[in-house]
Amino acid sequence: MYHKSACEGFQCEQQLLESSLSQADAGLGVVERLVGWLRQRSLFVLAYGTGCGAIEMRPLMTSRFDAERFGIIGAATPRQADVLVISGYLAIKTLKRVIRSYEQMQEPKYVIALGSCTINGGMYWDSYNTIKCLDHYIPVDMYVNGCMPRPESLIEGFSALQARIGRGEPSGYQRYRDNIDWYKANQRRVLGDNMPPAYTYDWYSGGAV
Amino acid sequence: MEFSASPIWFIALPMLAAFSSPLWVRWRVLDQLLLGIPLGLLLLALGLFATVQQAPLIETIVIAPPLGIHLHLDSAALLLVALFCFAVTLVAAFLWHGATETHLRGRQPFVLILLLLAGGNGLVLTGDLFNLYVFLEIAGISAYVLTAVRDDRPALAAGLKYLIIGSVAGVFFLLAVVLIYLQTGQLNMAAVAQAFAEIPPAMQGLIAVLALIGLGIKSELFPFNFWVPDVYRGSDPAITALFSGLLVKAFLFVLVHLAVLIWIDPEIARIWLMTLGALTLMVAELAALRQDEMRRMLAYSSLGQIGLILLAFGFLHESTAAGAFFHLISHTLAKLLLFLVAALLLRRVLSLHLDALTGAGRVYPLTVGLFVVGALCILGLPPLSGFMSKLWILQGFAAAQTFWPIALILVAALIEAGYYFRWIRVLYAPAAASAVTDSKTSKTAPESWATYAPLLLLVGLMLLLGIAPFVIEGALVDAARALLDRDLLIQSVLGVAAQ
Amino acid sequence: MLHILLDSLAMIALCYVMGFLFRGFYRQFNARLQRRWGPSIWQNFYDNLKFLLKSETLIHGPMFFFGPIIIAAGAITTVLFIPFLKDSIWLQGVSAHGNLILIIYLLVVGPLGNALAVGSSGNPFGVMGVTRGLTRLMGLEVPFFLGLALVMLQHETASVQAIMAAQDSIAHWNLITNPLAFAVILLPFIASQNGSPFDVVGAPVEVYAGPRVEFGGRLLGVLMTQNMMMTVAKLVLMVDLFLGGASNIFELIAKAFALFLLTTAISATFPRLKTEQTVDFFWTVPLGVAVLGVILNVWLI
Amino acid sequence: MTTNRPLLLKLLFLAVSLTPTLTLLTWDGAWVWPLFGEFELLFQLEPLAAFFLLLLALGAPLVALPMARGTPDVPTYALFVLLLLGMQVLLLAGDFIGLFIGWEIMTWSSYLLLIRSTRATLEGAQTYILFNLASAFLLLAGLLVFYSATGDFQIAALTEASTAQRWAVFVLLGLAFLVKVGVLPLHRWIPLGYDQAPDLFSAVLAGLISKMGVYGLLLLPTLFPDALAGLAGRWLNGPTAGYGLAWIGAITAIVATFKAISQQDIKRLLAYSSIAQLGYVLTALGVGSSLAVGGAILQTLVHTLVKLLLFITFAGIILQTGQRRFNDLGHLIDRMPVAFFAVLIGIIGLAGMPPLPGFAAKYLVFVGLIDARWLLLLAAMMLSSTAAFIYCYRLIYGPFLGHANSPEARDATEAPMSYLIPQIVLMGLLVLLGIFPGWAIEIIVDPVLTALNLAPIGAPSWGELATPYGGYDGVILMTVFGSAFVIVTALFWLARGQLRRAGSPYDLSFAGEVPTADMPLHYGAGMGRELRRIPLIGWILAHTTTGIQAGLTRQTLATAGLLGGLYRRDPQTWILLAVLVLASVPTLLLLNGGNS
Repeated sequence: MYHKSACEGFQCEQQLLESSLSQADAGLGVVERLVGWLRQRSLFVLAYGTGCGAIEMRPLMTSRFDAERFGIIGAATPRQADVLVISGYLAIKTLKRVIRSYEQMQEPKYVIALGSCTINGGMYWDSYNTIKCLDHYIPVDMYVNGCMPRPESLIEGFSALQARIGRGEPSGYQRYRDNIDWYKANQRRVLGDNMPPAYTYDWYSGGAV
Repeated sequence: MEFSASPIWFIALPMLAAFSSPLWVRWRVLDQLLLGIPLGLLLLALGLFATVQQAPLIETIVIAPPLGIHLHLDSAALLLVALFCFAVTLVAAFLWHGATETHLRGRQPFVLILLLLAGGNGLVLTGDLFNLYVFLEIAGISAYVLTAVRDDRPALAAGLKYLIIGSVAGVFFLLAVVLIYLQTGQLNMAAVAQAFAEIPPAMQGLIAVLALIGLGIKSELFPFNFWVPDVYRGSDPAITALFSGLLVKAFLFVLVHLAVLIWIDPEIARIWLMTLGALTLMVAELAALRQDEMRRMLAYSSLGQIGLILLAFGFLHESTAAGAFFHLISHTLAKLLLFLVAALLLRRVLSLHLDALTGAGRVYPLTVGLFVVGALCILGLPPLSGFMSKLWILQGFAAAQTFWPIALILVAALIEAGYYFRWIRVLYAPAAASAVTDSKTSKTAPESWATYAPLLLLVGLMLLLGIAPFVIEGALVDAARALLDRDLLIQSVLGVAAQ
Repeated sequence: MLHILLDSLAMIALCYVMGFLFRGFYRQFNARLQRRWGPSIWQNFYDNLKFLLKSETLIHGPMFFFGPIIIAAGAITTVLFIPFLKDSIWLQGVSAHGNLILIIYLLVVGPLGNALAVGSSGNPFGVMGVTRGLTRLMGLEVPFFLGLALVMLQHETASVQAIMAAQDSIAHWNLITNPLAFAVILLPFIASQNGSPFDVVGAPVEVYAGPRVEFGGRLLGVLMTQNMMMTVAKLVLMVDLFLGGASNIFELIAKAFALFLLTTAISATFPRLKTEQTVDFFWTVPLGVAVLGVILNVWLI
Repeated sequence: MTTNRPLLLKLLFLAVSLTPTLTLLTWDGAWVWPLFGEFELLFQLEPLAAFFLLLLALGAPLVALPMARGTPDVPTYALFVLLLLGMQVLLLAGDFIGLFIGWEIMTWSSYLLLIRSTRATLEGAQTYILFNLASAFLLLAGLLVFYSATGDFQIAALTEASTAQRWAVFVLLGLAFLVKVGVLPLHRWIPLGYDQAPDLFSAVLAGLISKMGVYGLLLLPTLFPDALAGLAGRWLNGPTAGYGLAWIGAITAIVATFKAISQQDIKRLLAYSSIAQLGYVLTALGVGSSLAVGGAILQTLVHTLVKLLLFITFAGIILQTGQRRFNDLGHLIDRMPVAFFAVLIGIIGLAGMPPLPGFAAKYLVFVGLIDARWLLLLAAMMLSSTAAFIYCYRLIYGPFLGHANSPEARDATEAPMSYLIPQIVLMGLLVLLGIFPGWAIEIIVDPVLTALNLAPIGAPSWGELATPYGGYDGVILMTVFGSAFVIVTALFWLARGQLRRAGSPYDLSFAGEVPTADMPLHYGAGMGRELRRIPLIGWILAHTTTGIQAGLTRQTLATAGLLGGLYRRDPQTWILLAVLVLASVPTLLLLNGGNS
């Protein structure tokens, strides 16, 4: 089932991280730089209010923090969104919807995970029905830690992400595409029979139109 | 030629054949005769058209009018006589060459049908009031017995009812004749017509009312036609076809003829006749809306058409009268067709009730198709003759700038369409009723073409008259003139007497 | 031929540039009203290009793909049938072969092509949005068309160029000579721009982005492009009809901007109406004014 | 021999369906058939009738082709032939009797064709025939009044009649034709009839038979020259009598459009849309100017083509799926692409969108209304024609887009070839007329206008539609749109990035959820429900004429029952009545006599 048999568990993640970092210096042409610059100027955010972090996301659009000045604006549907923001802890029930939303976004797409819960489970480290490490299920591009992070740190996270996009660094969606079997196996482990139907992801392995 | 041209044959020949029929033993011969006699008379009538157009034929019996009895064959009478002969020929062909029920194929119906023909012809031809009464009774009695000829409970009840009401009508008419005779001392119509003006007005009114009630019952006019649905329902449809196609027409003609001839003031006659016609038309058409039995429905429809014909005759206008004659013909054609179709259906399906006939059109396409054609003709839809006759009547009214009868006729036609098309829709309903699917046909042999030949002939005639009405235009106009020209008639009858 | 090609390209380019600048201005304006800094004036350009440069686009069948293309083609056609300048051979497109009624109907091609594509996706929220859109269209077209008819009646022609030519001085602007028609048209015009009190069609959250719910990637980019072009095309049409047209490109931009400022101010002031409120509003207030205008124009004058 | 019989029958049927074409091409001169008295039928081909004969010549073979499919249904063939005969008689007739004969043959043969459908209910069939016969009898009454005024049945101007006679003729004939066209309170037979008729025959009903009403209405200007203005003077720039007609048409169009939006059945929706479309025609005829009448004629042509196309296409869909409600179809676009394009072209024509000729027709009508300064009518027409977008959208969304909602819709296949050929021909005609509106004006519309003593519209070139108010060029419009379409598509394909088709129709943005087949996703099928919240539309949709009709039927039947009650079954009552009459009449007479 595993895409790569040379590793197991945490080793795999380590390898993945290293391999993606190793590509970071890949030479970029002018066009790619321009495209990256344009992309980082405009981020449509699909804010997934899974946990208490949702309350910190509202002020982002208000006059005080005004994320719009960075080109960050909310999107209503995943089809139009570039960034998926997971705000806080993620129950297993919610995970299915998050995966669905993530897969519906059009590439290039990015994930920002808010708060400690998405990193290691946070205060829910021993809960039976929350996931502990989001990156096992969908590829996270940027963690913003804290419990909860303030809007300022959120904006900081966005800026960092923008910088990465502008530099044309490879991002999570490529990882997801390359390692779809691994991600699916992880997802299946927690979701069990509750997995979304095959048609929602089998195209990752097949060709495009 | 002189011998064959006599109008007496129209009465004498059927009567002779009827009364001498017991002399034959084998009814196979009757079969041929029943068809042959009316057919012969029809040919004779057709041959006479040219002669009569010149001058009416008058056949005096024993003594010349005004003292004696005479037969008066003018264009109007000839048209009706030809129609009657045709109707009887057709019904006879239907009865005796199709697979008819046995009770309609013996000596008894043979005698009665021929007597009916004789009576009808006599009513139209006679020029004498008492003679008229005699023919009225001949036609009446043969009709009563024909109604009951099936000899089961409903037929006998209908026959009895017909007998009672028919006799009452006879009494009324006889009273009128007696009063006329007492007042004028005359029985010859032409002579009475001359003398009628001298009777006191009150007595004139009384006589008129008596005659109107008598003939009104017989010719099925509104306040006197309550017996019709029962009788039509009780008797055999093939026989009813004759009543509706022959008998009523004869009485109606007599009524109009007497009204024109005897009543001096055409205005009053017009009011009475048109009111009666309009009432009959509207009441019958409305009442027909809720009929769920085919023969009753056809009976009401027949009443409505009679009302329409009377309305047109009653206008006492040459154009409408010609149209009325035309409508009389096309109504006879259509009603013959419809009643014969009903007879055909009755042979196969146990009941002619609306529910029992649901979906019959999908089982018997030809028979029900013929019903549709008949209905279209009655409704006055082109290209059938009913349309031309109605158009003729309507244009007559329009030319005279009288619009209320037009409105009435059109509204009545709409109501009529309401029930005829309801029947057509039910006959063609997608799901056939069980009464239709497990009908008697499965046991009996399929109908031969001989059964349908008379019906198809009727359809052909309707089409012919609907597309080319000019073929009988001359006869119709002559008939209308002959009917309405009172002076000419009196002069021709009494002129003969003077010689 | 070359002239027409160049001319057409110039018109399309002008429309596009004006479109994203105006839209950017709109966002700036709104932000300032809300005491924010707001995005840069180029933001719409970035957004549009970002979508056009998306590396993945999901479609739901051929009609879903062709729908936005039809809309874009319709928008380009509309732009080319509107004369931008008067007394000039430039920026005319093929407007000599069209007229006002044709333009009004071409403006509708967009919503209808959109409706086809959205229907093809099978997303119920999208179709809900389309229904709202068509309902709003039904509401706004009546006073809108009646107002335009008043103008056509006034000049006895349906040709935009002729109407423009007739307004030779500021005193002859239809805004001055026929203010009622302008008053009738203004609010339906905002609605046709999907402006604020009447923007229930694509209301995010409420109907999940409405008609655009399934569009993403480059198709959304195409839709945004045509939207910006249509915004400008409609503004130019209004300038032609009511503000006397423009003799040069700067005058055109100035007048269009003035008009845009007016509609923006109105949009920024009023909260959103429900669909049926929108229709009912159009059939009472602007239509009432329009009937008044008809009575004044046809019977009294 | 026996094996060939069905084929021979079908070939014969198809050959007969070409008779209108033959008549159109070969009929010249006048043919007289005597009736009675001085009346005779005169058959000649006037330009106005030739236009309608052209519609017939187009429509008859196109409907006959799919009709001839399957086992031969001889009664249907015969009735269809009769129908064609009736319509040709109607059109060729130079006098009112011939017109009426054709009218009636058309009426009853179409009724008999209608009840061959298994779906025809008693109510539907009765409504159809009674409304149509009422129309026919009104026509008869009108032509009798005409006869009483002129002494002749020839169709000619009614010049020497009194005002009362003129109004009587106008009202009676007008009502007769309006019933056929189906204006508002008299429309009920249309939704019932079109819905219940055999599917292909609905195309004839909507495309051809209803046009005979339009033909009748176009005869009115012949009877009342100067575009009805002689009847009651002028109002603004048009005839007053026409103003009334135009409002009837406009209100019909509005109400019928809203009714159409709220229908759940495809054929009923198309029926209401027919009413609405012919409402436009009526409005245009009311204006009576050259532009408006030209628009009306073009609209008639377009409506015929569109309704033939739509009804034949939907007949094919019903044939393949057995479903006819919006809720039961869906997502046929992949399985029936030709039908999809047919309906797409059809609704573009129906909605009057450029570049199809429906727009040219609407354009002429609009300009005619502006020219007549009847702006409120213009607003009313605009309302109905934009509301029409909604039902047009339902027509394409319900069956073709969205989700398949029944097993039949899930695995339907394209209709047989005999359905596809007419669809393709009609699509081609519509597109052709759309690109060359000037050609349509010159070849089709102008001869009719000339025959009606109106100024021809004319066209500078085939592609161009020109009016005093300006015009447009169909060729350029199509070129620009086509090039734009091609260029945008090309640019799209040239740009980088991949295009991916969703793996399933259920791959939707659905708030993170994964919708399943049993969810009610086919939202647009019930489109129009929320329109009820708009006061005007809610009021219109809440009211019907069904109640009036049912009430009238009930009252008539009650009267019938009452009168039927007179026909008692006991002879003594009959005799009693006779005696009573006998007793009363002389008494009355004596009383009268005593007084005088």
